[in-house]
Order: sequence, then structure tokens, then C-alpha cells
Amino acid sequence: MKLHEYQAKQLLASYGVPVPEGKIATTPEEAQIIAQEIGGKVVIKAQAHTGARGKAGGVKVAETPAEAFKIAEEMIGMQLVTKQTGSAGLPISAVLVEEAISIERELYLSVAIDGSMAMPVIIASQEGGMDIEEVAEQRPEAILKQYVDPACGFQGYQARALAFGLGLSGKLNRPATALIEALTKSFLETDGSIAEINPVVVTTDGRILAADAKFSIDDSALFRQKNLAELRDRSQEADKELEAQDAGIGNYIKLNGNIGCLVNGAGLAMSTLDAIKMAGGDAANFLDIGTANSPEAVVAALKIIGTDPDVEAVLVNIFGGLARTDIIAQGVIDAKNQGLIPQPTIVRLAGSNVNEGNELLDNSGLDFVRANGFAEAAQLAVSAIS
Amino acid sequence: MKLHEYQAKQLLASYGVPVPEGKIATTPEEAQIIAQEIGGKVVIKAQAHTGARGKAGGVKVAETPAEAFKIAEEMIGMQLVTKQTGSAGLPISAVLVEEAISIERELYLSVAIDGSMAMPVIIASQEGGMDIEEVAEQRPEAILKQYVDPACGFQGYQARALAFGLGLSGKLNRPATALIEALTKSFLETDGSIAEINPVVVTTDGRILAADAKFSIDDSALFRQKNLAELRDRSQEADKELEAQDAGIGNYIKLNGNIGCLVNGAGLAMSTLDAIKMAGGDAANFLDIGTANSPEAVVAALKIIGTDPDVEAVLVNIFGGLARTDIIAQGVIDAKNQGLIPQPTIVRLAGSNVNEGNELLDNSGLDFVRANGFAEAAQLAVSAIS
Amino acid sequence: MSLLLDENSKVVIQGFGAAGQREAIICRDYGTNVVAGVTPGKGGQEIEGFPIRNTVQEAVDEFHANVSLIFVPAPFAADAILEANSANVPVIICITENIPVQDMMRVKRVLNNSNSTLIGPNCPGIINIGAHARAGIMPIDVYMDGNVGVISRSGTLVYEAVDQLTKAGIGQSGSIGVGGDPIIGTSQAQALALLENDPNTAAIVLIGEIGGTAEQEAAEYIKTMNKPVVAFIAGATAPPGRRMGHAGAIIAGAAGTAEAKQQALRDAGATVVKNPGEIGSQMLAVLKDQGLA
Amino acid sequence: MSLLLDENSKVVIQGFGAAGQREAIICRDYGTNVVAGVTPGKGGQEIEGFPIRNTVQEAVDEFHANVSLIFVPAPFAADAILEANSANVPVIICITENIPVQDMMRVKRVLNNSNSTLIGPNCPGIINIGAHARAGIMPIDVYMDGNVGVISRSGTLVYEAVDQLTKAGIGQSGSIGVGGDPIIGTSQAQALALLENDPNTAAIVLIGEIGGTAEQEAAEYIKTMNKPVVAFIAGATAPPGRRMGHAGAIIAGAAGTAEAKQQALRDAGATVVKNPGEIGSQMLAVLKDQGLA
Repeated sequence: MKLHEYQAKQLLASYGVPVPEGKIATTPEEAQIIAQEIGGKVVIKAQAHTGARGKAGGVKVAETPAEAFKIAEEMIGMQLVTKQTGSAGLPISAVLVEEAISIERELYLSVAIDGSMAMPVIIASQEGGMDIEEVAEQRPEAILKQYVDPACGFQGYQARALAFGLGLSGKLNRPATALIEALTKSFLETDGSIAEINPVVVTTDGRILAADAKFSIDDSALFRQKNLAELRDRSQEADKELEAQDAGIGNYIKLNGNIGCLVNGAGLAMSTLDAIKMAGGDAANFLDIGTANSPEAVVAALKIIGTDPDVEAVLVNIFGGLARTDIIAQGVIDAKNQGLIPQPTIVRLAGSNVNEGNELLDNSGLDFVRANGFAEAAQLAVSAIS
Repeated sequence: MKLHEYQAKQLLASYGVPVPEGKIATTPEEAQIIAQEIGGKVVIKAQAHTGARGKAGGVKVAETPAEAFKIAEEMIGMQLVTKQTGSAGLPISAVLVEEAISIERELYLSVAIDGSMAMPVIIASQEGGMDIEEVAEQRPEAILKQYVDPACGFQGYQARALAFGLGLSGKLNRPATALIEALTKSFLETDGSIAEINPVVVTTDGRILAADAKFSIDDSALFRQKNLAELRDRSQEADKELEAQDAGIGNYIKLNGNIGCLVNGAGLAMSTLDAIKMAGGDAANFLDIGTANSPEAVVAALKIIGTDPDVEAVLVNIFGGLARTDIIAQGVIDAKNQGLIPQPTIVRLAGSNVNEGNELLDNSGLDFVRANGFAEAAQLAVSAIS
Repeated sequence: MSLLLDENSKVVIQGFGAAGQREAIICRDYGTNVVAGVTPGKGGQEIEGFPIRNTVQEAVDEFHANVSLIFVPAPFAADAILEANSANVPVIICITENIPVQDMMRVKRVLNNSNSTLIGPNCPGIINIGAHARAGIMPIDVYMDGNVGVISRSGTLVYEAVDQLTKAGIGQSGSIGVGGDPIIGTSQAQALALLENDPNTAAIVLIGEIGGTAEQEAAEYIKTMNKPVVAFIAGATAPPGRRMGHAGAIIAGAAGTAEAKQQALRDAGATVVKNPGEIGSQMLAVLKDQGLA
Repeated sequence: MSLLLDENSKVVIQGFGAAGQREAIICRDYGTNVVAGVTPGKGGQEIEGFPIRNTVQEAVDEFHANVSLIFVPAPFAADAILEANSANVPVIICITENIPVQDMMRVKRVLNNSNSTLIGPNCPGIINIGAHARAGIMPIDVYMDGNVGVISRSGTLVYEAVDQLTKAGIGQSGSIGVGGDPIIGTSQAQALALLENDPNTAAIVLIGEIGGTAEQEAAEYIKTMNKPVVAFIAGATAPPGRRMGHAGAIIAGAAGTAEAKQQALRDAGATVVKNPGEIGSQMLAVLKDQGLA
């Protein structure tokens, strides 16, 4: 689950990470008052779950409180379109109004889980404010790493190695190690999946500040991070995906094609998209029904697919393991009977209880296109449209 | 550092360990009021850093508030002598007034550090209320153990294994695992060196309670356990030991003999006691001056020894490593000159800067008995008395 | 016991709820020796003919369980794995999905110092066809006795690959689902080593996914192997940066792309299948080519 | 390098304060190659002729340090040990006393998975007389070149034993102070193994203390040894239950008593000295008895 920049900064600040002076505003009036309080130049930052906001007009400097009002008025209510959002963009319902800081150096700092090492890793670089993946690829020596051994936790020497490695010695060394330790602690205690400060700024007046911040929480751990779970901003998620989540379907992602897919298992679902592509088509969505063992869950999932105006054909590709194909078949029949999937519907069943499942489809009297295998199902779906 | 029972129970309760209803009283009036509040029979428990209080008259039942007043009046201000305290006993300045609980079963539970495993170990037994060391020796199968791996922390299955192993199943299982988890957490988070609940009581009305509690904090970790360090009760420590601590000498222990010892290093200090015993004498104290590198620290240590009325001879046994013998020699000379050690003083120096140290003694014009080796020093000290 | 599971396996099931019970019965019906279930608080009961115990240790002491199959819900699954490990169960298979990553990090750290092997989590388990031993949730009907082993991060793609093999007339020695999470107990490379050393396996299907670098590590191992490997990478057409069910499948840098993985596998000598519908037919071609079919 | 320290040892000193500097100079004067000091924030300076660096890694990279000697204050000492370990320093010697026990518990857990050997904490370090290599705080004058090795939990008792040996005309190969804390990096048994395998050592003095069971574990190892061991247990007359400086010396149960330890050592074939003044004379008797002196 992603946090907004302002939420991430509040969280980091609660662990002792220094952040620029600033407040969140949901109206131009509030933005003006905050700018007044801060005094001098301020930065107005549109709050949306996307990077690359600057180039998209989501970050602007206001010289005066009046200008802050004007910029906030423009931003609040807009759809911010960045290279990461897709063409619809994301709605801006609040802006962060912050002191404009005078930058001497920009550094990079983040914490994530390295799956192959099975440990959190703190990543640092002197090349702050840049695309860190590019830096990592082109100049790996510019990337510093420290792994956190769960047996002893993050240690002071690691913070020092990173701080000295970033060139933060002398008076900057203590604040730098404190910042690194606070960032790491915040990540570990909140079940973080990524915590990124890019850039960490050394100001001309000798402060170290988290000028921007991204923070995501491990979705699987939200059950024990209840306070953070409440910070979720549903406005930043696509309507269809919300609908799917409300129906208890964890993994639904809206895509750009016209073949709606209902599949069990993430791997099979990804492969179904691949097979559709190979057959010359495009999927309208990724949907992993998981081990949903009730016809109602299947009906709910098919309703989301069937009511998607982009969808011209529905492909059901199920290989039952824990999930039982007869239960899924019943759900497909119910959805068809309820008129939820008027589109041509291609069904491929295999695995657990496949005979019972196929029998149900056979006896339903409904017009399903039946596929025998994986590739055939994809081809039939593409044919159904063209 | 030891906590009083009432402090240990407050600490445990703050982690969620259920304890009997009760409060601390420093006057008989308070005890009476608390007994009134609790209602019914209460137990009055003298607060002192010793076990075996029951047999020594430090734990009594009061049927009425008036009786609570009377018992508290007797206890507060007394010196409690148990088999663990020595003949002087320990002063009682407060009593814990608690509900009298109706016991169905008594169990044993503790957490300590197992040095050879380098892990905390939770120890449990159905034989509560007994001398657990005796149980461990005679019926080791009656002792359950779970080690806490620092790499993952204490796990739920371990609490379950202990609870089921204690016969706490059914409705008692959840409260039991919760108690075990809370006890373990309290130990780990406070740098505990021992946390013991003996007995854990299952009451006839189906509650699980920590009926008695001992808790010690690792002295080396008090720098980061400031709140707990404040709970220290100096009245429970011998005057001479306090004096030594105030002089910055960590390891002074008053003993029953008449030869005062100043030694560097715990091992050498223990061996000095052994050597005195072998020579037919008895040490008046254990004193490890450590690496004290100033004459002033030596003077302070010798003042404590010299003013001990039991001391009839002083033995200085120094083998310099980090500690320098010339600095120690200077301290001994200063103490002698200041009249702090009027007793016959046997000095044995070896190790770092021994020549300089011996020269200082030679040139001091003072009457030191000089010993060449370890055994000789002990013999000379014993001879000096007899 | 190169597949970690054979005729001598005694399976204990941790988390004996609806799914655990259903799969226990399927395993038993197939011929697998399921010796007990573990559900704290139900110790002493018998459910569907299986004795229930409060702890794994009891199941090990009484029934000599040597394989644990875990269906415990995600918040408690790491604890269940550690319990099996502390009872020295040599093979631990965790089906549970959505275990918090930091829980698995701690589990993995403990298992580094252990003799137990963990498969999963978020996996379909292991089946050994010749031994009629199943510790998992895979459908049995699609399998056919033979000598091709299947390894996959995704559960349903195990079934899919097996189905295609069977329809192509190719039997299987068994399958190992290593799991789709970022932190798993046994890597694809380690699973390949198990099958390389399994006398009943002659060739291997390896099914990877976008994200991470596990397939590159597998490719390194494939360079040292004698048995032919047919590989497929799921998610070639997935849009970057979206989490598609398997947390491990987030594209993280260029190494995580399907192209990079396919290239590494090809360079290591594996036959890379691009169309997921052609896993069976391509394996048939490889077997014919090598005189194995 | 059976003593963990020899002519090829390059020592870095962590915590280059007053004590660190003083001992660095003594080590250098004795002939030991002290290559650098580490004090965060003083990197680049030179103190007493020693180059100072901010991190151990820098000292390893620049000066190929392969032994670390730690004088860092107790609250930060565990961190210092872990830093040396992360820089893959093969021998880490920690002089610092009063490190919190739970800190050492975590250190020990990490070092379980490491190739580094930790000596201490709360120890006098190691000296190899033949190699003129000293990584510790022991006085040098009392030593004499020879072939008896000394192992002790207590620092001052190392010196005492060495002094008695020298006065008895018996030279030493060196000494290893394993440290007096409840959790230490290298046990007495492990130190015995180092000397059993050291070609320059012919006989061993082992000095234990009351508390714990480390001497019993050492006794188990002594049963397998070829070299004679003379042992002394400090604290035979200590009152039970009092902490006498070494936290490890609290009497915990019957196994912790001097009697139990002496008996175990005697049963294992060691010569047990009861009077601490007779360590040297008893070793002389043993050496004569075995034709070694």
C-alpha cells in the first residue's frame, strides 16, 4: 500500500527523520495560510501516487502566499498525468506546502527487501535526485549497500559506513547517521516494502532534510499495521480495481485491451495475457481469482469484467488445484444467467473436479465457447472479437 | 540490579502479565486503607531483596483491615533476616498488600540468559513454589525449556509448547500463552538478567496470576534502561558496598573475615581470597579495582577497606596489565600517608611498570610488608594478624 | 529422496482446517502416508480418521512425521514453519500465501542454520508420481507416470505444464512448486539440483516469472547440468511496475524482464518456450532430439 | 597460525583513545605490526605514527588488516565487533568489559554464520611470544619464550600464571585470554583446541572460574588431547550467589562450583592445582614427569 508524500514525511518525521517545514492543504485558502506561516518562498507539491510530478506540473514554487493560493487553486481538483500514471492521470485532492530549501547537495537513500538475500537492504548514493535504477545499471560503484541481518538488527557501523560513503563527514556525520538509522527503523517497524528519500538534501545552511519521500507498506502485513492501513487513499486507485477489492478479489489490474480474463493463479493469469498477445489480441485486465471457493466470488469477479465497457469477449481459464472447477463453472453459469457477461464467453476448465465442472457447463443450456487447452482458449477469444 | 517484588509486578503488569490486585504501603495506615479497598482477606508481604521471606515472617495473611494495620506496623522498620540475607538482615521500608488468592495449582516460570547457548531461555515447570534448582537436579524431565533465537525472536509455538507442557489447555491455554509471551517480552525489552515468576498460580476461580515475582536488570545495560535504573533501592545494599560504588569502584563485596583486600581483576581477586583461605585466614572483602588509572581511585578504595572495623591487615595484590603498578603504588602511599590504612599493609606488585612501582614504595619511607609472589602475600597477611 | 518426498515420507499437516482436511484426504487416497494433523487446542481429537495433536513435536515423537505440509493462515504461518523447524522436521512445505515479507525474512535467517528444507511459501507443494507421494494441493488426474520433472514458481503453471506433457504423451517423475513470493525456502536453482540428482528424472521443465534474478541463478546452475531443461518465463507481456499477484514478479530493473531471463536461460543451454501453450510440444521435440522419446 | 596471531598478523585497533593508543605503542615496540587505528570522524589523521581511518573496512582495504583489537566503550563495543566481522577480519579480539549481555547474544548469533573468530570480550587478548606478536593488554616483561601455552577467563590470572611459569624457569608459547563474560566468542575448549594444534606448544595451563559449565566442556575436550593440561579454578572460597566481577562466575547450580569443575578436569586427566600460588611449581612437576623439562 502506497502512502502519499505528506503521509510518508509525517511517518518518517515521527521516527526522527528531519523533513522540510510544511503542511497539507486541501483548499487554496489553506495553502495561502500555510505559506504565510512558513514565510518566504514555498513549494507547492501535488499529492498523488506517482513519481515524475515535477515535469508534469505537479511541483511549483510560489514566491508569495497569494501565488501559493493561485497554484493550489490550479492543482487541487486536477488530474495529474505523469509518465507513470497512464493517460487518465490521478486526481489531486490535496497539496503539500513546504518551505523552499536551498540545496547544496542531493543524495539518494532508500530501504527495501532484497528477496534473494532475504534481508532488508539500505541503498545510498551520492547521485540523488536522479533515476536510481539508471545509476545502478550504469555506475554500480556509485551505489552503496548495507544489509540488515535480522539476528542483530541495523548497527551503528552500517549507518557510519553509509554516511562516510556519502561524503557526510564532520558536522554532517551525526545528523546523517541519525537520519539513516531513523529511516531504517521506520521501515522495519512498519512492515515497509519500500522507503525512499530521493533526494536527501544537504542545504546551504548545513541541514540534512528528506526533500521527497516515498513509502509503501507490505500489503500482506496491513493486518498488523492498522494505523497505517487507515492512511489508504482510495482515490488514487482505479475504480475497477477498487470494485474488485471490495468484492474480495485481491489481484485485479485494469489493462488496455478488450479481452476480459478470469484466471486462477498469478502465474497462469500472467501467461494467459502472454497467450492472448501471441494470438494477436490484448487483455482488458489481469484477474487472479485465487482459491475463491464459492460461485458468488466468481459472479462478483465476472460482474467487474462484464461491466467493463472495454471488454468485448470474456476468457475464463481455470486450472483447479485448491480451487475447484465445478464451483467456478457454477459461478460462470450464474453470471451468464444474471446477464452480467453478455459478451462471448470462452471457458477452459482443467484440474480438480474438471468432469463435474464440464458437466455443469454442458447441462446449462448456455452458449459458452469451450476450449480444450491454453493456446486454443486464447485463440478462440481473439477470434470471438475479430 | 534487583527490583523489589512490587516493582517487578508493576513492570510485568505493564507488559500484560496478570498480577494479584494490590498496592504498596509505607505506613500501617496505608496498609489498612489498601486492605479496605481490596476487601476480604489480604496478604502482607515485606519488600526486601531476598527470597525465603515466608519462613522468616515476611509474608503474613490479614483477615481484616485492622489486622493488616497490625502486621504492617510490625513489618515496616524491621530488619528481615532470611537464610539468604546474612545475620544483619535487610531493612523493610514498605509492604505489598495484596488480595489473598485461592490456589488450585502452582507453576514455575522464568527467563534468563543461557551463556553457553548465548540465548535467552524460558524455563517452566509444573513444580511451582518449590526450589527450582532442586527440581532441575533431581527431576530434569520436569523442566521445560524454550530458547529464544535472536534471529526471529520468541515465537507463538514456543509459548504454546510451554503452556501445553504445563498442562494449561482448554480455557487456560490462551491466558497462559499470553502470560508467557508478556514475560518474555518484558525480559527482552528491559535488558533483563533474570525474570522469575514463582509461583504462577492457577486460582480456583480459573485465573492465572503471577503470585510472586523476581526481576533483575543487567547492570551493564543500565545506561540504556534509565527508567528502571531509577527504581534502585540503596537501602537493600550494604553500606560499604554503596560507599565503594559512590567512589566508582564497581566490584566491592563485604565478607566476614579480617584481611582487607585490594586487587585488580576479578579472577585475581577471587584467587586472592582462595590463597588467604589456604594460608589459614579469611578475607574481609572482595575488591576489584579494575583498571583504575589514578592514585585517587586507589585512595578511595583503601579508605573503604581501612575504615572497615573488621579489617586487621590490608593486602594489596596487583598484577598490572592495563592498570599500571606505579599509579597503584602512588595511591597506596598516599592512603598510608593520609592515615587511611593504619593496619599492617602487605603489598605485592607485578606487571606493568613494576620497577617504577617498587621504586616508589622503596623511596616512600613507609612501613609496607613486601611480598614477592601470590602465595607469599597471602601468608604474610595471615601472619600479620596472628 | 531426490524429490524430498517418497514412499517413506510421513506427512503431518499443520493447520487442519477445511483446506488441510480436504487435501489430507486427497493425499491419503492417492497413497500418501499422512500420519497426523496439528491444530493447537484440538490435540487428542481424531478428524476424518487423522489423529490431531497440539504441537508438531508431538506428531514427530508419536508418529515419526518427517514431512510437514502447512495450511496455517498467513499471520501465523511463519510461526508454523519455525515450529516444524524446531521439531527437526526435515522437509517443510508451506502452501500459505500472503505471509508478511519481514516474517519470511526472519524464518529464512533461522533456516540458514538448520538442516530442514523449506519449500514455498505460496506454492502448490511436491508430488512424487512413482512413489504415489503427494504433499501439496496439485490435481492428481493430470499427472502420468514418467521421467520429466516440473519446477515452477507458479502453482497453476505447474498443472498447466504437466497437463501439456501428459497430453503430449510424456509422463512425469513429479513436480516441485518453489513458490511465488520474494523470499522462498528453496530456489529454482536448488530445485534443479534436486532433479538433476533424481534417478527417476530424465528431463526438466522450468517455469519462471518476471521479477527478481532467480532465473538467472537457475541459468548458472543449468550450465553445469547433464539433463535437458525446457524453460518458460511467464509475464513477458505484463506492464512494468504493477504487482501481478506474485510479489516476486515486480519488474525490478532490467534483470527482472522476461527478455533478460530468457536470454540467460538460452545462453545456459536451456530450450526456451515463448508461447505458454507449447511447453508440452517443445519438450517432446527435445526428448526426441536427445533420443529420450 | 594456531595461536590466531603470528608474524603475518596486521593489527587494526578499533577505539583509538588513550588505552588504545598506549597499547598500540606497546604492541608496536614489541614487534607487532599495528597497521592502523579506527576512530569514526578522525579518518585521515595520524596519531602516534598510526594512520587513523573512519571504518574498519577502510583499514582492511588499505592496510590488509587481519586482526582487530577492540577498545571501544561498552555501549558501542558490540557494534565494533560486528563492524570487524562485516569487514571479514578473521580474528577479532575485544578487550572491552561490561558489554550488555543481550548485545553479546546478538553478536554471537551473527558470528555463528561467520568465518571470523572472536576472542573475548572482557579479556586481555592474545600474545604469541615466538612471533613477537601481541594483540592485547598483557604485560610483556613477565613472559619468557618457551612452549607452555596459557588459557584463562581472567586477565590478571593469565599474568599470574605466566609469572609463576617464568619464575619456575618455564617459558611460554603464548597466552589466550578467553574473557570473563557469560557470552564469549571462543570457549576454553576451543582455545584448548588451538593450542593442542599449535606446534610451538607442548603443555597448557588452563585457568577457569566458578560459574557456568565451560570448564566441564573443556574437560570433555581434554579427554581427547595429547598434551598435558594443568588447571586451576578461581573462586573456590567465594560465597555462593554473589557477583564477583565476572558475571560468568555466579554460582548457578552444582555444576558451577569449584569442586564440580575440579572433579571434571581431574576425571579428564588434567592436573588440578588447588593453591593459586602453585601453578608454576605444579607445571614444572608435570613437565618433569613427562620428560618435557
